[in-house]
Amino acid sequence: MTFNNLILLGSVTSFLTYFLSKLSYKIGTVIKTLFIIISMYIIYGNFNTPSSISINEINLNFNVNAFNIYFLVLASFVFLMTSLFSINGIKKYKYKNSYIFLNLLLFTGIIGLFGSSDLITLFIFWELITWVSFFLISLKSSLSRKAALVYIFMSMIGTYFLISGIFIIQNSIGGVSFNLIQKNIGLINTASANKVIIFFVIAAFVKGGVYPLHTWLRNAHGEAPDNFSPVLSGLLTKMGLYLIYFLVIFFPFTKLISLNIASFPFGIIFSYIGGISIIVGTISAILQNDAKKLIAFSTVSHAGYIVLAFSYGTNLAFFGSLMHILVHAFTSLGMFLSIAAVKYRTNTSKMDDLGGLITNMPVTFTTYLVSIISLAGIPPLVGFVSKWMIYQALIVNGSYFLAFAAFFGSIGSFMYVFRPLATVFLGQRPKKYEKIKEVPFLMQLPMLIITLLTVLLGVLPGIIIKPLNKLMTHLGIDPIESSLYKLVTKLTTLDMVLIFTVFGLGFLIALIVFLIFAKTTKVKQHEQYTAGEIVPELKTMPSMYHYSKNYYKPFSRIFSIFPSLESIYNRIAYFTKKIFDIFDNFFYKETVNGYVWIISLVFLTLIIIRWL
Amino acid sequence: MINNIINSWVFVYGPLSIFLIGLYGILTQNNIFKLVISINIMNLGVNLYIIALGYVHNGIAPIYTEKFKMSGENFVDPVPQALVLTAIVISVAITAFFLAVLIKNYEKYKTLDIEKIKGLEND
Amino acid sequence: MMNSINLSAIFILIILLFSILAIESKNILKSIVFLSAASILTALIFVIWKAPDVAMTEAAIGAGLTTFLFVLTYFKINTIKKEN
Amino acid sequence: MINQPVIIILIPLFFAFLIPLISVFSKKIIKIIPVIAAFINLAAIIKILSSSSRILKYFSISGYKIPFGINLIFNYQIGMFLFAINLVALIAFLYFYKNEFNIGNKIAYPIAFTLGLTAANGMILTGDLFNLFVFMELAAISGYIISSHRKGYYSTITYIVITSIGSLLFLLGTASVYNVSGSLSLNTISTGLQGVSGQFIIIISVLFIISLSGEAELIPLNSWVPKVYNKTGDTGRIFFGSIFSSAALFAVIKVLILLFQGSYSYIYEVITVIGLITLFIGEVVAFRQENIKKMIAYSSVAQAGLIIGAVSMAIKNGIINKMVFNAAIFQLFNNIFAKGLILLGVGALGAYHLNNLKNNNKKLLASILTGIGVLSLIGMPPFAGFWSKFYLIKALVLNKFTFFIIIFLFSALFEVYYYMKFLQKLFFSEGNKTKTKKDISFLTYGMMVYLSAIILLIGIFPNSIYKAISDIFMGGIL
Amino acid sequence: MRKFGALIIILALLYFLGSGLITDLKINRKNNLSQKTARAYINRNVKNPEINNQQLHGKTNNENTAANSVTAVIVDYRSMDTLGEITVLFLAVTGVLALLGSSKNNRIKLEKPNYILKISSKFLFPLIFLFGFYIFIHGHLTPGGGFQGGTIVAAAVLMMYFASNNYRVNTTDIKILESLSGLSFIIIGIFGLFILGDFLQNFLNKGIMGELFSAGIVPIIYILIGLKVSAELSNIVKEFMGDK
Repeated sequence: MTFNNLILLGSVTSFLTYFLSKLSYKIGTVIKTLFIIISMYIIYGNFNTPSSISINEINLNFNVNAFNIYFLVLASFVFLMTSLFSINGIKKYKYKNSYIFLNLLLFTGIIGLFGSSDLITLFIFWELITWVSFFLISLKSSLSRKAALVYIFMSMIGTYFLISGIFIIQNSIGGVSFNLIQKNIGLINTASANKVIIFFVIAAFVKGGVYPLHTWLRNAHGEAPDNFSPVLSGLLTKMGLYLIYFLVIFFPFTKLISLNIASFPFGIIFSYIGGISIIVGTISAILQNDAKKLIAFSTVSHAGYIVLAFSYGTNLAFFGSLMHILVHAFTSLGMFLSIAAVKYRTNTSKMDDLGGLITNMPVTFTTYLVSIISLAGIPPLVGFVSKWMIYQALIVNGSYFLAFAAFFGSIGSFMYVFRPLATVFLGQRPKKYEKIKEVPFLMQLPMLIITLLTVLLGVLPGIIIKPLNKLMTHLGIDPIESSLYKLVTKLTTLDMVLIFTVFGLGFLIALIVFLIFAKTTKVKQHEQYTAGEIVPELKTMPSMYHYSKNYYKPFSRIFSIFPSLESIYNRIAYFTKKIFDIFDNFFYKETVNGYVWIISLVFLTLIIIRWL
Repeated sequence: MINNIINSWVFVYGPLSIFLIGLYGILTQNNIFKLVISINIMNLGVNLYIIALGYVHNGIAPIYTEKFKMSGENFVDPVPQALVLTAIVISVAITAFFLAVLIKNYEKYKTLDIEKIKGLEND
Repeated sequence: MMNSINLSAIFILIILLFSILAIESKNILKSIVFLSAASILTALIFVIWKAPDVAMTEAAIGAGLTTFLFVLTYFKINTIKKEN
Repeated sequence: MINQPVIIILIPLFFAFLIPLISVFSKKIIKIIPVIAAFINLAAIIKILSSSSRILKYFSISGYKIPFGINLIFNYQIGMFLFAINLVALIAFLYFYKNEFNIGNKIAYPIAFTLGLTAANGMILTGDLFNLFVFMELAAISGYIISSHRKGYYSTITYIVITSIGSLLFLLGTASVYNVSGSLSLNTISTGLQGVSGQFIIIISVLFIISLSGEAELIPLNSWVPKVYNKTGDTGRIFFGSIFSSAALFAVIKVLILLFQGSYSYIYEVITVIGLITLFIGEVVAFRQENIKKMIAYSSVAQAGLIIGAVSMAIKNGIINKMVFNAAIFQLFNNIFAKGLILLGVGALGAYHLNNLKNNNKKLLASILTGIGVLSLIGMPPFAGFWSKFYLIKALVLNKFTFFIIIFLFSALFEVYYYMKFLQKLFFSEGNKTKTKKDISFLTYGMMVYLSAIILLIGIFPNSIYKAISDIFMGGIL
Repeated sequence: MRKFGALIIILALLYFLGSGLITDLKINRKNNLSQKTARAYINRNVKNPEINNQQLHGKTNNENTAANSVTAVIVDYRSMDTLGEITVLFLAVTGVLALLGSSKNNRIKLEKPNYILKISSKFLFPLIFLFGFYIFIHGHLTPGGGFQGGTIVAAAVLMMYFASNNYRVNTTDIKILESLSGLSFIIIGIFGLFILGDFLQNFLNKGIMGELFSAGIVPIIYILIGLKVSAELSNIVKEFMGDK
């Protein structure tokens, strides 16, 4: 079965599942999962075999090559995980069959987008994805609907820039298929090249949630259906960044970054934007009080990492950015899924109300723990590998602000990802959550898979490095030297197995020490909290002293003086609305004479303009 | 000279000024009755203008009779007259309908003043 | 030199006057009367300008029927006013 | 011989004249008459289409050749437009027959609707300036009657005053043009107009621009649009939004191309500016509306502005830029169906105000079908509107009409926003569910499905439709 | 203030319109019909332009033998406009019916009708009626025609209304009349379409200009128009007088 038929099949199946899941939503979800597995197989089978859907003179061309198969596999993996999770996960949803239908349609759209081999096809699927994901986000609640509106408004901005850029390319090259553009890239002059790059990058930044266009992320991620948030954060943002990746196809990488083609320091600007968005994302994540919104802002900061590394220019950094896409997909999957699992049982993701679920949900806890360690870039997990590459690149070329940003991001990520851990899983458990059980197995399975993969790829990064090297060569960038578990760079060589063993030993020793010498005395949390002093209110209202209340109070005090971008945007929107109302009142709220006044004035002016 | 002025007054400026007086009425009056009247006045102006454009110096009415039987007589232009005939009938049609609407409107709002109606009207 | 052109010039002036009166007069009935007078004069001018068909139409429809319609509407409005 | 396109005008006229006669015998039959008229008209159009060329042809009436007699302009593409409009009209009539016949006078409104169809066909077909005026008056008066369908008399008064000013200006322009060029048929006036002073052209063009902007819902004469849309009935709304405005836009384009022949750049600059202002203000004001009827009214205003702006942008000193022009025409063509579907759905759902919309699953299908219309209008794949917007942006970018693109896309943003808000309110119920005011008849569902099928078909086979209606004035100045 | 502004505007408009138009308009002395279609209409040589300066009145020609050129233009050369025109009138009447006919529409009663009028109307009515008919039957020979005659008939009806408080016109007759006249207008046109290939083409024998039975379908159509207009206008009168 070829790729184009896969797309057609997907769109047909999505409609079928809508009606099938009217019988029982399980049928729909199972069909969805099976379809995703099948499509993974088909994608592998179609490597380097171009295919196209052509309905009267409109050709949708697809081709799977070393570049986009990475994204395709990533997409199908993320979707597989979420749909496994959502077999039980969407039990409480209101619009189950719409969710399944839209989700499968979205999957079809995304593989269509990643598999497309010309810009028009890409744009069609881009639009499709936009409105489908709009409806997916708004499925949940009235809040999510508002979020979805902001989302679509901002992504339409991106869309219009994208289409303009596409047509500029077509105008100057005379075709939109990737190969053609690669061949005749010389035809495009500098001004158009600048335009194209800026337009594509704006589109990419909007979808990818990079500062300063990230403002839709918080609510969209926070309010979206829990099983959809991982896709939104792990995949749709990457879909945006995919755009800047294949700028590299057209404009030779070294040229694009070292800026011979476009006489404009894009590389530096983008890398600094990346740095800023790391810092902003981290800080705002620290200030959040809702676990999902927190992770949403971590998405911003990690998009920042990717952009920074991409546009930094050395092949190691580029490799790091590619790798980081994978890492962030994993980590956001892990975190969102585990939060979704918690929410599935407790119906809330507010950290103040939760606590001490470690004993009830060990698997969820483990998943979350592993993902945040990987996110923070602590060895020996996969997150470390990518970040290590990025640090290497930054330090070698001695650009200190960016290095600072990167490190700040890592440290900050400790600060924020630790909070859900401490407040949701550890700490004092409220009475009402005493007898909460672990989620059913089908929901544990994806979390386990993600955990294992995170560890495995951390230990043996070569598994993923080999195909990525192929990708680099495909893009015409010289690959990095590596073996199955070794990474060689100018400074040092990194031996993950060694690190793993060291850490493992350390952990083992600590365990032994703990088992032998530790005398554990159960301490009431309150005593520990009040250092032994008796605080009478603790009896009456313990939640007031829940230690996740105002967790980073001083921190937020520091940053409260900076105006947040969102509030600025809101103020702008408010003023625009006021101006629009003025239009309304001026043109359409008059009496008949008023209209005639307008008419005759227009009449007069039209004549006078020309007369003089 | 004086003839020129009179000509331009009779054939262009006069009719146009009548038309524009109607426009002035629409601009200034709030009473719907006055609006209808103003529209009729505008119609008068336009009709005059069109017929004036059809006028031929020392022309005669475009009807063949025993007296004027040859083709190529100095007839005035019949086409503007046809246009004006149509325009008059259309204007009376619109006026009749407008007056009917006016009556119903008065039944509804109990006033003819647009400003008041605008206040009463609910969106 | 009282040729047709000058005659019609004067008539047009009178029409202009009537139409201003029709618009500015406070009493609706008065303005209706002024309007019909204006259209009668228009019909006269049409006669002067060798357009008998149009003149007849204007006299019959413009001056006659329209005026009657206005008057009838005025009556109707008054009756409605009386009712409440 | 039967290929005379005048038949398309005559059939509804005939049935309209028939109605009073029938009303003497029985009032029951009347409600089916408009449906029959539109149906026969569709059949006639198909018959004529089967044997018509793509070159612009002039059909004389009462046996006098151009420029002496009145003539009709017809070719295959115009036939396609007539087909679309009559199709939507048929659907509107069916809706009227099913739901709204019993509102108001039983004789008058069927006549008004039928003659409205006549007027629309006439405006599209006629090739004579004064004849166009007559048909515009016909359309206007049927518009007055339709707008008073639900007792919205004040809106009717506004409409009458504004459009009669427009028609009087049109009459002034027509008379002056006749006096100078000595002819009234569109394609010979331009030859007669050669060698006149610039000021005359300015006055004439401004007169025509202002007067034609009335029915075509362009600034400055479009102030009646929201009031009328708000007050008239559902069928009337379909008529205004999908039939009258399209026909009038078509007439404007015809005058722009055949009368002025693209010669006088001032006209086209002015109209481009007017179109852009209309587009921007329309979208922006619609963005602020809570009342869905007004929202759609403003958005249709904006669409008119977009189309006219693009068309006049396409015409530069005597040459038509085919890409832009055809794209604009395609956009107009898709709007007929999309807006018809949306207005039908809004009427059927009784969804008149954003804040008291109640979704309930019985009406989910209707909501989805309406949603198809909306998605097509805001240009989302795989629906028809996507392609017309796509071609339009493509043409504009390729011809470097940068300013136009900026305004167009900027206002398109708001359009997407408010239509998406509308869809959300339509699909997702906010808590309390109340039972529907009226439940939707099977016939209405059928019509909505039919329209959305058309939209989907155009979305899947855009190129053949695009080719079918492209170069619409071939043999004019193309 | 408002009036002042309006005055300024209309004065400016007057200046621009007038000075813009007057330079090119062919008024009074300049106005010769040579290049206009009107010349061909008047000479009745649209179909064969080479024929000129022949005697028309009292003779026949193969194009149009209506002595009144205006009638020739209205009913023959630009007959489509006329069809549209009566349709507009018909539609407007329908609209008036829709608005006034629906609700309670009390008859306007004069407190005491004029006695003389009451008596004289008895025999004035048929006279005026006949006059109207005369006018639209001779529409192709003398000034006047369908519209004028129809209006006069309507005026007769109006007079009857004023004469007596309990006079009503028969609605059914009016409906049948206007319907049939309109339909037959279209049907005659379609005859033309089928016989000679053009809608409203004059397919009857032209006859001698100046006689009553001449100009083919022109008088027939004008009579139809007259009937229709009289029916419609008297309908308007009826609606405005009220009938309850």
